Amino acid sequence: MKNTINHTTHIITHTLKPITTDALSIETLSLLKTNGSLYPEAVCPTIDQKTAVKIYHTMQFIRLLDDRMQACQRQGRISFYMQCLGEEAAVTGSAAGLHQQDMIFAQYREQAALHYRGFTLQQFMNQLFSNQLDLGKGRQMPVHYGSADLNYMTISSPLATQIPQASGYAYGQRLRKDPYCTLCYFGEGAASEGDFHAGLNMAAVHQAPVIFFCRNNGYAISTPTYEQFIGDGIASRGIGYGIDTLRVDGNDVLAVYAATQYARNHAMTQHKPFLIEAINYRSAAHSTSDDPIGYRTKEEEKKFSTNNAFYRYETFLIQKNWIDLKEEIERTEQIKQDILTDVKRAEKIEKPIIDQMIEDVYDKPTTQLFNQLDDLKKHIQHYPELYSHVH
Amino acid sequence: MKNTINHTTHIITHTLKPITTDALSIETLSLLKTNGSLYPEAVCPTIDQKTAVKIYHTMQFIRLLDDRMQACQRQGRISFYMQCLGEEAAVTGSAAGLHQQDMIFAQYREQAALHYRGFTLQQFMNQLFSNQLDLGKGRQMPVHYGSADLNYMTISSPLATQIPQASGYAYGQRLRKDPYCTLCYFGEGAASEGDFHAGLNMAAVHQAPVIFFCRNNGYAISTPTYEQFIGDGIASRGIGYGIDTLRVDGNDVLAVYAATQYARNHAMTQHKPFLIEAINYRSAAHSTSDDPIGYRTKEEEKKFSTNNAFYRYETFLIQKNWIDLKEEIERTEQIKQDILTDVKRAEKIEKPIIDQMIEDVYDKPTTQLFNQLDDLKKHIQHYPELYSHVH
Amino acid sequence: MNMLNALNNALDLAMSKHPHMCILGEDVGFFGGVFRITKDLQKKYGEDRVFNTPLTEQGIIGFANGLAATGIPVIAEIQFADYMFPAFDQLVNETAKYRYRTGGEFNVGALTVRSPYGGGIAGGLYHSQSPEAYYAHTPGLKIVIPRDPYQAKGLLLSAISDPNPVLFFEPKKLYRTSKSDVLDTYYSLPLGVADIIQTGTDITIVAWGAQVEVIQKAAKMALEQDNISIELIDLRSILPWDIQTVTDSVKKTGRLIINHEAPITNGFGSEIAATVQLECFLSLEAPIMRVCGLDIPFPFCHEKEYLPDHLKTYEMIKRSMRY
Amino acid sequence: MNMLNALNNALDLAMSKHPHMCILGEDVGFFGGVFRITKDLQKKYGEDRVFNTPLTEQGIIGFANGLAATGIPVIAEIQFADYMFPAFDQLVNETAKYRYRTGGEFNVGALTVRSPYGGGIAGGLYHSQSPEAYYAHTPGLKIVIPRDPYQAKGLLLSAISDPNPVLFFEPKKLYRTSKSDVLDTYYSLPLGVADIIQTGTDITIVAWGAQVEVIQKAAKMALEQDNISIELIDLRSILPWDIQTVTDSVKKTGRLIINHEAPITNGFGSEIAATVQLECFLSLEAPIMRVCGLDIPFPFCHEKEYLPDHLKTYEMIKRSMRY
Ligand SMILES: Cc1ncc(C[n+]2csc(CCOP(=O)(O)OP(=O)(O)O)c2C)c(N)n1
Ligand SMILES: Cc1ncc(C[n+]2csc(CCOP(=O)(O)OP(=O)(O)O)c2C)c(N)n1
Ligand SMILES: [Mg+2]
Ligand SMILES: [Mg+2]
Repeated sequence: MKNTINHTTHIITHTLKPITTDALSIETLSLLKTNGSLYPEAVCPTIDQKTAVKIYHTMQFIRLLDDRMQACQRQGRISFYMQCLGEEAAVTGSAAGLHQQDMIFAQYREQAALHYRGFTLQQFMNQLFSNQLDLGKGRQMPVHYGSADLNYMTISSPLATQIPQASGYAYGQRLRKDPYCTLCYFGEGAASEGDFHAGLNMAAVHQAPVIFFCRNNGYAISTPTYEQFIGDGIASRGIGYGIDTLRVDGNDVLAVYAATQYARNHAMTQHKPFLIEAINYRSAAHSTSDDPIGYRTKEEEKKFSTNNAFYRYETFLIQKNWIDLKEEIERTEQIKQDILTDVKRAEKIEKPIIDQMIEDVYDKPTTQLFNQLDDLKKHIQHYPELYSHVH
Repeated sequence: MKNTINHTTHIITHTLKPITTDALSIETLSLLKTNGSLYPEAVCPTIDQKTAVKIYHTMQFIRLLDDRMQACQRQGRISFYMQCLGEEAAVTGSAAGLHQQDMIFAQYREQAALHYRGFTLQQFMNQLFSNQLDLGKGRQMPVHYGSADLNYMTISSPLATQIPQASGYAYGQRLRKDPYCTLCYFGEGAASEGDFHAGLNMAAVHQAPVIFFCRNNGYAISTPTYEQFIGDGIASRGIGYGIDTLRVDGNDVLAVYAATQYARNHAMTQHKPFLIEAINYRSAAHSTSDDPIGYRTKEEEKKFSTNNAFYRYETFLIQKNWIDLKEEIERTEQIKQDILTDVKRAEKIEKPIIDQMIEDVYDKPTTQLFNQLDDLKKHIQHYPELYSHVH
Repeated sequence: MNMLNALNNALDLAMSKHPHMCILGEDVGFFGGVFRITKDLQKKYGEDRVFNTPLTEQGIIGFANGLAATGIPVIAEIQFADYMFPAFDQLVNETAKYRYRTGGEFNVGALTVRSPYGGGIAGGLYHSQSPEAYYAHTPGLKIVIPRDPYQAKGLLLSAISDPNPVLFFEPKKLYRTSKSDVLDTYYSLPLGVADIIQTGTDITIVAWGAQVEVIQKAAKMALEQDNISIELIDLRSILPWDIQTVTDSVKKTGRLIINHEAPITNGFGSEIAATVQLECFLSLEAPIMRVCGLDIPFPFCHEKEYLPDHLKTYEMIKRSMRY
Repeated sequence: MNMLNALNNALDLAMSKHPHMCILGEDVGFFGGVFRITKDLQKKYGEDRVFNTPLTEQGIIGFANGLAATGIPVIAEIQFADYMFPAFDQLVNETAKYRYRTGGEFNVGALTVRSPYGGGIAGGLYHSQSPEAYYAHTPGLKIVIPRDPYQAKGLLLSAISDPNPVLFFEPKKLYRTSKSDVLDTYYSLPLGVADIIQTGTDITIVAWGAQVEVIQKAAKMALEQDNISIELIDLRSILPWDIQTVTDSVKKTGRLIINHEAPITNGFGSEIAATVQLECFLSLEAPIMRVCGLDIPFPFCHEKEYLPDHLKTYEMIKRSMRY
């Protein structure tokens, strides 16, 4: 009974006039022009060369990785892949705006954030090929990465479930007085789930230091945004939760970086969540199981993909003299080479041993699970050539 | 492929400035002063004497019913009850703003709307006493009313589930070109559920003619609004869904009536949902299982309960010369009498026959259900005195 | 005709029969669904009757419940059965109990929920689950699972016209691979009735959906290699299930094996076993055996080892016969 | 001590042991929960550790999953077990599979979900359900149900310290009525281990939670009136369940009855029956019988008729003995 309800604070009117969508005008923050220079009024976030180049190299790497692994899937070497194309800037810029110890809950298309944190080519490959060295023990489909060391929660396919979890995780950080916060990525499609509503409201009420980062990339598989919602994007929802909100041009890595730094500061100093909506376009297919020809036009794809974040930022760095294009071309070739080599390495490594099937269901396998494993192993011994090897 | 996504329509800014709660100012509509006269600027909704008095009589009846049935529960004659006190105006005013054929999905505290539609004292009693004449066949706890004839969906205890259902129902009305819409009541607590989010967004996207009517009565059992959300009430969420929204003084029956008429017109002519938030105070306990002494002060209760909607409206009607107070006092006595009489009638009626236990699980009982019923009946025949009579 | 076409054809026939019938779900509109079951239906029946919803399963089923309550037939597609759980409350507390709790004043019998289920497509934890048992504990729901295109069409048409809500699980690994002769015209197959797909005298095996071809393969092995005569039953309906057909068979053969993909513990096999041991106690020559998934989440890299395949079934047949 | 106090005391002890442990749920804060289990705990441990959440079960469990992933012990209260279904996805797809899908990188073992369940309080459809079987098909979860205050405290403390997520269902009709001697100090009772509460030779009866006193009453009748010697087992843990104790008992008695409140079809009794008929086939002198709820939603006005009470159990004992 610390308080009474605040029912009397409302302003009274005697004229019936509804609140309509135009009551709120949400602009999109952009700092970098498409030609790589800053807008005159724009304030460049403080960023050192090392960070700036790391961001660039992350985007570079992910573009190459995506391209190669997409091809690998087409060759039947892995079963599934999802590209980040069109969203590299939003994901990398936001990851760069965090502290390395901040927690990240991602959806699935944020491999750039993970690489920024230090997930190696080998680690990507081990997961993609579900081999013995995969941190996830080969149990999930490709692209379901995660790493406790890198404070990156393992991806879970059910959409939006990570949103209230991120709120709870951040609450724990505040409770323990950790100097860290949590960032939670999700798509504009996932934002339709009930878990989105629960996660944002609870974070606001419980003052969890979490940054909600919505990648509004225009599509949820085949469903365009105008069939997903009719409000003004996802940003317009922040106000309903009492969460301060920014919309950014997701192709402007500096704007995303600045917004995330701002949000992080807000979360840490005020113990409050923050919502960022990055406007992007999913330039590639939803996944290797998808073909956008069935639901959108080539013209549309062209229109939105030309506004290329990578080259916009590259030009900025060249103008700053922070990168040398010749070196970068060599670097690109080297990465391509490394990927090819590592594909071969990773696909040769055996899959996890069969005993791992029953591990991690509980902290220790139950008697029943041991019995089930025994039965399975005995069975496989009858047909050793038909199953994978039992170690 | 009727369209392309509308990603380019956003206005660009180069200055980082978040949207904060003060970006939206939502006022509360009030027409009737506490002294029963209209505010000078207020436009009185067109209302004829018959309707105005019907509204008054509905509120009057419900206040008496609630009072009596609360007492009946205390006497152990029924197991459970929930009062509407403090919200009679909001519920009656909104019901009156609808067409009789419009569908109502309610939460549980809206008995006034049902009575406005024509649910009789006898029907209330039959449900409350779970007797054979209950339309719901005695299967649900008291106050879970419903009537197909009166277009009032039977109450369901799980909160907020009715919200997406109302959207779907309204969608069906539009599809069939019915000249009717749907109104959906829910509490500000229920608005935290994922189903709220889903229901509002889907109604907006699919253009369902549904009026979402939130009774913000300050509490969800013991949880005050400031622990339920930190945004500006429920009204502030409308904009995030692109749903036009009004906040009304829920103690002002005329304001609620006007708002509902406006919303209905909007829903029917524009095929769009509408959101109304009525500001009220749950003057009584949550239910007969609850005692607010454990979580709120008497001062607070007094503060919010003095603003009595019923007498405010009564004064208005007296000023209009539409009611005669002496007659109303007699009417009140008569209703009290009727209720007492009907309690006695209803509690004497037997409970539903045991065969009805297995009805309505499916359209017809399955073989297995018939077998289970047979077994049960045989069993009861061994102990006839210990169970209810088998007919 | 493959199963995709058979299902699409069934939906097309139903849509042309019921003037307001709707199909809704994620990506079911213009695109025709991620498995293309609703291909071309939006073009044919319009955007008001076949439409993409926002990405919210609880919303889809909630909305569909309300729409069905108006009496309009509704098909709600859940993209993968693994993603039905956000709608569990709407299905179990609402759909299933609608008619009962309203005393018959209202019902959502016009609702059919379709969803691809099961393994076999390298889907890992969340594109492989077989959740039928989660719903089988819920009076008020009907649950139907077809084994091939012919069954799929006839059972789906029955599910749509049945006056009760039906969960219709489609074995996604059969979508393209399973083929059968399918009439172009409207026909229906009964709900709640199992199908004896092969008679036999030594042992009864019950399965449903994609596992039916698994038990067929095992039965063939057992016949050829061990001369065991097997009665094969496709249960088809999980709820209500056809106790009579199964118990009649077991009374004849004296032995029963149940095969399902879901984890063994509290899978629907447990209900079958519990009921049959009661009804056929004096006829049983061996305990009822279950060949099922392990009690673990569905593992991507060990899918083959996880699945209750024909070899495991074959070994169990021998074990039962040896008992 | 009654069960309310025993649970409150257990929470108090756990909260004082773990410096960051949190309790969250609807109305659990200042008010202490609608059943007052968390009474005074906010006052003692502060608003940051014991707090009301907004009204969203999927949010409560989602938030609790995330908080538990930090390693902080969390108690999430769901006001009634009937209202856990909105959180079904978070529980079944997330909580249960967290450790497995992350390869052990992360886990939510620090989570305990408490919820009152079962009938007996005139709650009708939505304040009476016994949903344990819905979760029992889910590897990764532990499920525990106490029968009295002593058990409640010891099992809850074990659930909290167990490194796995536990669903802890509390028989609400026993909250005030069940009383036992309860130590004030910290003690724990093992999870996954059944409790033989009475030995006997003629027949084994298994139950859990509030049904334990029902089978005790029935056993007393059968002893007094028919001189039947009954072995009574309180299962205590539904997942993992203690197969050994049950099968050992049935091998001795040759007969088994399972009693649970939930509807019979695919209730947890089916799993027990399926397993026991396999393990004890040659010892069984009668089929395993189940005394359970009917396959209907929980009816308000026919609660007494619906429930598997001591008389139904007693009659079933006689039926089993006569077999
Ligand atoms: C609960 C749930 N429902 C459905 C799906 C299937 N699904 C996977 S991705 C996806 C679209 C997600 O769109 P969005 O959130 O916008 O992310 P994007 O793919 O655009 O990055 C869908 C429907 C799922 N994984 N989980
Ligand atoms: C899904 C669900 N969770 C919890 C409950 C228990 N419960 C019943 S009423 C209530 C509070 C509802 O508050 P609100 O929506 O504000 O309505 P009010 O009682 O104030 O009219 C709660 C938590 C429920 N019925 N359903
Ligand atoms: Mg998207
Ligand atoms: Mg309220």
